[in-house]
Amino acid sequence: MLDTETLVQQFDLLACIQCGKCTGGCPISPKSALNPRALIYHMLLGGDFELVSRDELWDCTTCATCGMRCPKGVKAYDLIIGLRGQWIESGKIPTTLRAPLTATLNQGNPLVLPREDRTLWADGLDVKNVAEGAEMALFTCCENAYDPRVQPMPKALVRILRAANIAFGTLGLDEQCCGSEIRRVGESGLFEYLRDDNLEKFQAAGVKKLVTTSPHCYNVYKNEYGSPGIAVEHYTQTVARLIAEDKFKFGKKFEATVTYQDPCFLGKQNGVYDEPRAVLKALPGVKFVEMDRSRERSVCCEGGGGRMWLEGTNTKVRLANDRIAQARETGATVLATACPFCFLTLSDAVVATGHENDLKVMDIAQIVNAAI
Amino acid sequence: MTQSALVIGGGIAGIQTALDVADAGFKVYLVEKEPSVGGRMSQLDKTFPTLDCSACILTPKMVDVARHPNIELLTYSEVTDVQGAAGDFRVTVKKKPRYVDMTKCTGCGSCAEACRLKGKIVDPFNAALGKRSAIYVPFPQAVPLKYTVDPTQCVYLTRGVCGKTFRCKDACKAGAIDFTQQEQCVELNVGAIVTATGFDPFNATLKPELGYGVYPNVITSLQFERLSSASGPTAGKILLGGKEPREVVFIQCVGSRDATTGNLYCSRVCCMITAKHAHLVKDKIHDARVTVFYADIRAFGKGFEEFYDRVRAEGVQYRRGYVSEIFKRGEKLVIRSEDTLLGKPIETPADLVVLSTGLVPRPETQPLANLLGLGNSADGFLAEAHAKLRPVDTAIDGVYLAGCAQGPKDIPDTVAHAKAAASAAIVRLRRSEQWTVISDQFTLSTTH
Amino acid sequence: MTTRGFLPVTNGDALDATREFLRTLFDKQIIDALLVSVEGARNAIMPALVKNPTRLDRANPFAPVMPFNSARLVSMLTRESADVRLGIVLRSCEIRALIELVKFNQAKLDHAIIIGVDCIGTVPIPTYTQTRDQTPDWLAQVFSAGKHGDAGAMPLRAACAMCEQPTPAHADIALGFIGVDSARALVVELRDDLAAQLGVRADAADAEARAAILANLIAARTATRDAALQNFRAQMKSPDGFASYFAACLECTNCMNACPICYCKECFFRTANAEHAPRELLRTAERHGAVTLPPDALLFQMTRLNHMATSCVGCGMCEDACPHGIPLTAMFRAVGARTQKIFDYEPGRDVNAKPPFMEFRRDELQHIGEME
Amino acid sequence: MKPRIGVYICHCGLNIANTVDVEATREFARALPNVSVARNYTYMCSDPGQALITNDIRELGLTHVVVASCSPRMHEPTFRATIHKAGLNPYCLEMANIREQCAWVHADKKFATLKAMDLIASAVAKVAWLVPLQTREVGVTQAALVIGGGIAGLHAALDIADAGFPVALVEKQPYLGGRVAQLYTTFPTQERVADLLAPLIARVTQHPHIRVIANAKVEQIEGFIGNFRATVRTRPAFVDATKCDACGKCVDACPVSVPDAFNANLTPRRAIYRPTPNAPLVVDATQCTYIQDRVCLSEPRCVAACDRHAIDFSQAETVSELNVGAIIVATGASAFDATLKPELGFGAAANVITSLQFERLAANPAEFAKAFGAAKEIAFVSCVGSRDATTGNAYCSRVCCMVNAKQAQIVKQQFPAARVTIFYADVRAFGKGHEEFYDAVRQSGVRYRRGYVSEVYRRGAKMIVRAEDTLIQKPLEVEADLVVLGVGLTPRAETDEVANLLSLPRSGDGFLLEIHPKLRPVETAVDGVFLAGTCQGPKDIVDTIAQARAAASSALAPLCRGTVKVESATSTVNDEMCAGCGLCVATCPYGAPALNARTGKTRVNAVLCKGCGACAAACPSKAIQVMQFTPRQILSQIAVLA
Repeated sequence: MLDTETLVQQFDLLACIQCGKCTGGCPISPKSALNPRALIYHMLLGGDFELVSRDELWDCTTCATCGMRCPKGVKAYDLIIGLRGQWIESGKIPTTLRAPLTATLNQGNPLVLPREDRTLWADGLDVKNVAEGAEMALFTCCENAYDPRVQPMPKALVRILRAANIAFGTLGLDEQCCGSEIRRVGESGLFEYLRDDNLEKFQAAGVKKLVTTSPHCYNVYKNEYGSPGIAVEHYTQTVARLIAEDKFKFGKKFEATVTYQDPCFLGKQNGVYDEPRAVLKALPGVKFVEMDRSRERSVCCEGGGGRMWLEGTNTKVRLANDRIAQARETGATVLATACPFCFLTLSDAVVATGHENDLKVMDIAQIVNAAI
Repeated sequence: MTQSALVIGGGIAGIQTALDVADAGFKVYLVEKEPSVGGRMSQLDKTFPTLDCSACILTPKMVDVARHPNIELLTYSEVTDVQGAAGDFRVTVKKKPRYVDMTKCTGCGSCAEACRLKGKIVDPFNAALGKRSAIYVPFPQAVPLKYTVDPTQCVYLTRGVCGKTFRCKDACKAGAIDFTQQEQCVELNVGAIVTATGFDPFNATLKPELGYGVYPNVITSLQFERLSSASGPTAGKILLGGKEPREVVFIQCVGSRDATTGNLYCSRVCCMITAKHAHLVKDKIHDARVTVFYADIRAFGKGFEEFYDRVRAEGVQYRRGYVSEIFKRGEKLVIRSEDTLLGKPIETPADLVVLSTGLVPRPETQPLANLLGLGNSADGFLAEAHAKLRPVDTAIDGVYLAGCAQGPKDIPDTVAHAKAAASAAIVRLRRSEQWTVISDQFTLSTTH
Repeated sequence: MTTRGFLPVTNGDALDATREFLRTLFDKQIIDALLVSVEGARNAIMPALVKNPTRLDRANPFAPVMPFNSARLVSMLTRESADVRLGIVLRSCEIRALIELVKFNQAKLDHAIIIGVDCIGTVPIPTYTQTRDQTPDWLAQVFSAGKHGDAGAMPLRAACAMCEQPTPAHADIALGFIGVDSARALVVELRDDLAAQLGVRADAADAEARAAILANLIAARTATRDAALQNFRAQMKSPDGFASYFAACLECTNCMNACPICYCKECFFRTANAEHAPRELLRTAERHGAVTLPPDALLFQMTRLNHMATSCVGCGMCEDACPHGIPLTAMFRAVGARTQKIFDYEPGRDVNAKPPFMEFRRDELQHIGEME
Repeated sequence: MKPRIGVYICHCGLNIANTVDVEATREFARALPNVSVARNYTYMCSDPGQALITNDIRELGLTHVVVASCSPRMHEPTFRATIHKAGLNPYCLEMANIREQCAWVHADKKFATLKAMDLIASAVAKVAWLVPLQTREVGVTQAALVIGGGIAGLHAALDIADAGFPVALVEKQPYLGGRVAQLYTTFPTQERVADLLAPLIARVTQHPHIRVIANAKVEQIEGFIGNFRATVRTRPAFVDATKCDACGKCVDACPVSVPDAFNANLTPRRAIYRPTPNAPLVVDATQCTYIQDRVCLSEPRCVAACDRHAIDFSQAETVSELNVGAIIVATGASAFDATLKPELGFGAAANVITSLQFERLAANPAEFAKAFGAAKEIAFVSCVGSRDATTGNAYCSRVCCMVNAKQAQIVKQQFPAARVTIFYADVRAFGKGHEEFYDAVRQSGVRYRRGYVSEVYRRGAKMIVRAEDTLIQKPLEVEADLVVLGVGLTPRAETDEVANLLSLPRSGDGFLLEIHPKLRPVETAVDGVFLAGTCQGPKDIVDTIAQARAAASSALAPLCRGTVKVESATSTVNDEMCAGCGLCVATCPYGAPALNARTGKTRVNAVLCKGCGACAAACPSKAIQVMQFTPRQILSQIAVLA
């Protein structure tokens, strides 16, 4: 049994007028029992509310469309995160979630890989430690750090920054998970631990400026770490700025028709729409096209909110598959994104839909790198 | 004591205030920044719930205002300075050059026919759905019916040269066109000022998820008015790109009741505007499927609920749930929402989507408010002296509010509010003498 | 309140007793003058204004013939107030017409004493005047028919054959012979004060028998009426029903002249307003091929119908006056019945009831109402 | 002289031109008898359109003008002024309505064109018979009567008085403030009504231009704009205010106990009572057993109880006659009688109250605490007697949503532990600050459940509220300790009386009817009579005040000017033809015709006549005719069509 009264207060649910905009915009609701409005209503009505029968809570991607659209400022996704927290607290942790959580605590990453392997991606790149003196710290997402499929992205970024003569460094083996997805699966205790630990490490290393490879890290540092006095940028912002400041010379053409998937945590949640596009449009040879559903109307790839590790109830076709079809409608040959989750889900989807020869999923960093 | 009043804004509120104050025998200066009086109401097709043709009921009032011996109309003019206090305001009004001699222009329209830019300039009167020339009257029933050169568009005024010869000047048989006209300032001395500067429709591009500006078949309610109007760009036919929509969707509360836009308030008129539009679609395209998405239907005025009943009876579907987003699938738009009464997310196909946009304060009212020393309410509209008891008075003695400058209102409420402002102004103009007891002047006879 | 009693008949001559009774009204100074039908030369029965009671020796209110609806005459006599107390001997239909005229300010009853008489029905004037010599005792027929409540043997006028109000209402004094043996006595019902003055004692004998005979009579008449109205309505079913009904109308206006209710000083159809310019008639003829002359016969009938429909009392004088025998009574009664029902209005029933045109009630005609 | 007629055919943009071949119509018109010129133009009502007409009048010497365009309702004044400007008598104009009666109702262009031609031919036939009429003005009594001393009447009276004119404010009750006086607080600002009302009433009662006549009734109104004569009957208080020190002994002594209507019948009062907490004592003559000759008989107990001999049963009614130039009707509205919805349990159970009763309870902290302090669950029911065909009130009452919200918030603020639920179908928070207030009310913990309440019944000490929660599609039974019915506003029972007094029509919802719902919301069918406040339809306080001041503005025009124009096309009587039947008198809504006692024939008071023609239609002999609509004129019009 839940204390709905507290949840109502905590998540400001009294503001809700039951207009349904949250459910109407939810990318998951059409194929899952997930209905944020009804969820809120049940909270408002109070009384008996059994979490256990609500497996669909694990379907939420925390893309935050519900909250962005809400005319009364209610954040349904926060409520869902809170409910997941209740679930976790009750000890009934979904089986597929146990290993990532444990690994994050022990190894600083949810991929269940050793802490000491974190910098393997940078082997041979001679990346400095930020403590050695750098104007900015590069923060690698666990995915980028460990998953070979997305490791090329930080590598590309390193080359880009060097090309612009930017002095940067990483936290080295002190770098660990930002906690964004940990918080989103409801493990707030672990998140708080990571936050405090990370902040301590940033402070120790004298980090004043942080550039993240993932929008999820960007979001969590920018919005959920309090105000630690650290300027946070997503790398697309950094690169866009450097291009605007004319810090690059592009030696090559990147001849392709490119469209772009807005990562929810970059676009909808933080309003960073223009910089990634500015970067792509600045590249010689790139013909940039928009998908119909872009920017504020973009669609989640279904990679966030811990969906990378969760089963949920949602067994229907993944949204990423739809996205491939939509990208192909534009005539694009390259589907760009700026998020490791997006990259992975979209890459899977390209394979699943049998379009690996028609459409290439690339991170913006990779594309920029290809043009330098 | 100055026996005259200034009314700023020539929409229905300003017109009504001016007429009432003038009818009471006072001189009224009516200042309108556009070339014609008429305001927003002149853009409307029909009015709810009676379906009166808006122009048909407004035009006589516009004509009355122009004809009234006590009213001096200052169109295409703006207030630039206000000094003094109640009873003795000194107001500077800037008369913008029309580049047309009002005394000579017959309103024949030959100049607009001849203009090089004929049919090329986006027509704001038609809510950007139509095109006009650089020399123009805003609409056919304009008062005064005198042409005006748009200085931001005219080839001559923007580039210094317009071919070998001015086509408009050649075309004008009355010799009315005069590019030497300069801005003029007039000084007015008035006892009371009524601010009736109206509202703007909400800028729907601020709700990007609804696709306005992206899809040509997503339009605003003001655009629908022009589409439906016999004097509009489609001569009253509901046509988009030459095609008649089969499935029409109306979306409520676009820019109202919405913290994401900062407009927490209800715009008061949109529910009924949509009901009217839904009726008009049904009236013009009998078999059209019309759906209205809403959260609360606010049909509160006289005859409104009855009209809402009528529209539902005509087969318009009301589905409870705000629309979350719009995208395209093939030729159709897809409207994503939840039907909150079914508890199910739904997708509704549409050929035409009409956004029922709310009312917002006009940005250009703010400098005027500053000149007058007026404050704003939390919603950004001009603040009245007391929310309950003094809806037309302001914190400044002698300055009153009329119509939507104070907050969203429908036409009858605007007219009532404007007349109330007129009453306040009349009272202010008549004040100053020492009143004596006259309440006993009635008694004709008293019997027990 | 009223007193019911008997007027004794000596010598079996009810008419004589009646004449004596009327004289008594003069003697007791109840009236100063009397309007009553009298026998004239050539069998004519004509109303006369009697000032000298000795002239009542030819009075005959029971003659089964009605040259006039005397309400018109009462209007003539009472329009301006006079201090003459006027007695008026009238049949039911005449009283009803009079009540209507009072409502239209065309008659005043302030100083009038209405003496109502039973009417078993009247015969056409020619029938009466031409046959009286051969069947000298019309009166005997009347009293006999009255006694049995059955005038089947009499060649009644169409209006009378469908008259369901044989007894007078609203009379100060009512003399009755229907359902009683008039050779012995007449029923008299009169105001209490008059009863006292005239020495009429209350006597309810035979009341039930009279009531039963009246009920039978009324039932039979009602049946005749309904058949007549149904017949009329059937004729109206065809599109040109009204036109063919009046095909023979000359617009002679005799009907109007005979009508007790038509009170206009001058009929509109006789004024210059109703004249047609020759040019107009020629143009209409050209437009339609031909135009019936006189041109306004149907308009005239329509107008009369419009003016009369609520007030028509069904006396049938119009039909008697029509040179072409157009069955006007059935028309007026049929249309009147419907119209009067709509307004819940019965002409002649109540002098205080306002005619429909003079009264606005919020709840009337709601079924017509606003269409939306 | 042969008439010279000009015919002007308007395209009305495409309104007409789309359906009617305007050029063919023009050619047809040109060939009609007496027509000198026929033209068509896009918008005849525009300045250049009018210029066409004035030029022709001057240059071609036209004597009469036909404009074929829209309904004359709007533009007849426009074109009358046009031809007048060119020197013609403004009444030598006829309009053919080829828009509403032709173009808008037909689709077939051929037939619509033929019909337009017929209508024009018909207008041409009539116009030649039109005669010049004179425009007329009458003087104005520069004083006003305001009927109703509620918030609307108070504001209307103040504006007129502040503008310098005497105002008589007649109030039926012995106190001022009307319905608003019964309220506890306002929404959305939650100000105490008493604090707002007291200064307002003081300003009115102390105003040198306002004569307050309370406890009085307007019995009769005669006359016309500028020259009304009102008869006002004032009931005596039977208490000498100069002697009374409001000690209350008389009240204690009074044997009568009746429900106190001011207190929404929650408490009883005596026959001698204080109508409001601050008002002076009065005797309710309808209840006083001395006046009604019952219990008290010769020795009224109140008189005996009063040490100061303030009670004076010798006081008599007074009848005053007032001359005024304008009248403002501000007679207000009633709260819906909740017993008409028996399924909601009002009257059957003490813990079902109306929103008006809530206000009275809230105004009395002790009573309020007694009623609400222990309640765990309180249900508010929306739309009781509004939006409800079963009650005949199809309309929305405009204020109840916010009243519910405000009251729910009051409960929540004072008794935070109480569970407060509002059942609704649409929340109508449309006024300035209302949506924000609705937001705040939800934030205070008030629950909104979508679904009208179907029934309320007792189970033990609790009331069961039955409804469907339409958002979860489940029927509900909510146990409530108290149920508050958000009753709507209805026309006052005496609306008919007021309507008859002034010959005012009522709209379909039963409220008094304004003359045009959009642009003339305070004017009535009777010139010089204006509507203020809820007598015209439900309104909240702020809208009521705006409308009241609007009515004042309308009233101020004739008062300031000192004269008014009256209709010229009035009816006239042909004495020869008049039979004096009085049909015209009964038919006229304005009281213009009257039977002359001497001649027995009708005379028309031309100042009252609006030229509506009802009399002419009713008159069987056409003895009464409206100028410009005489039988000759109309028949010549018809003859063309025959």
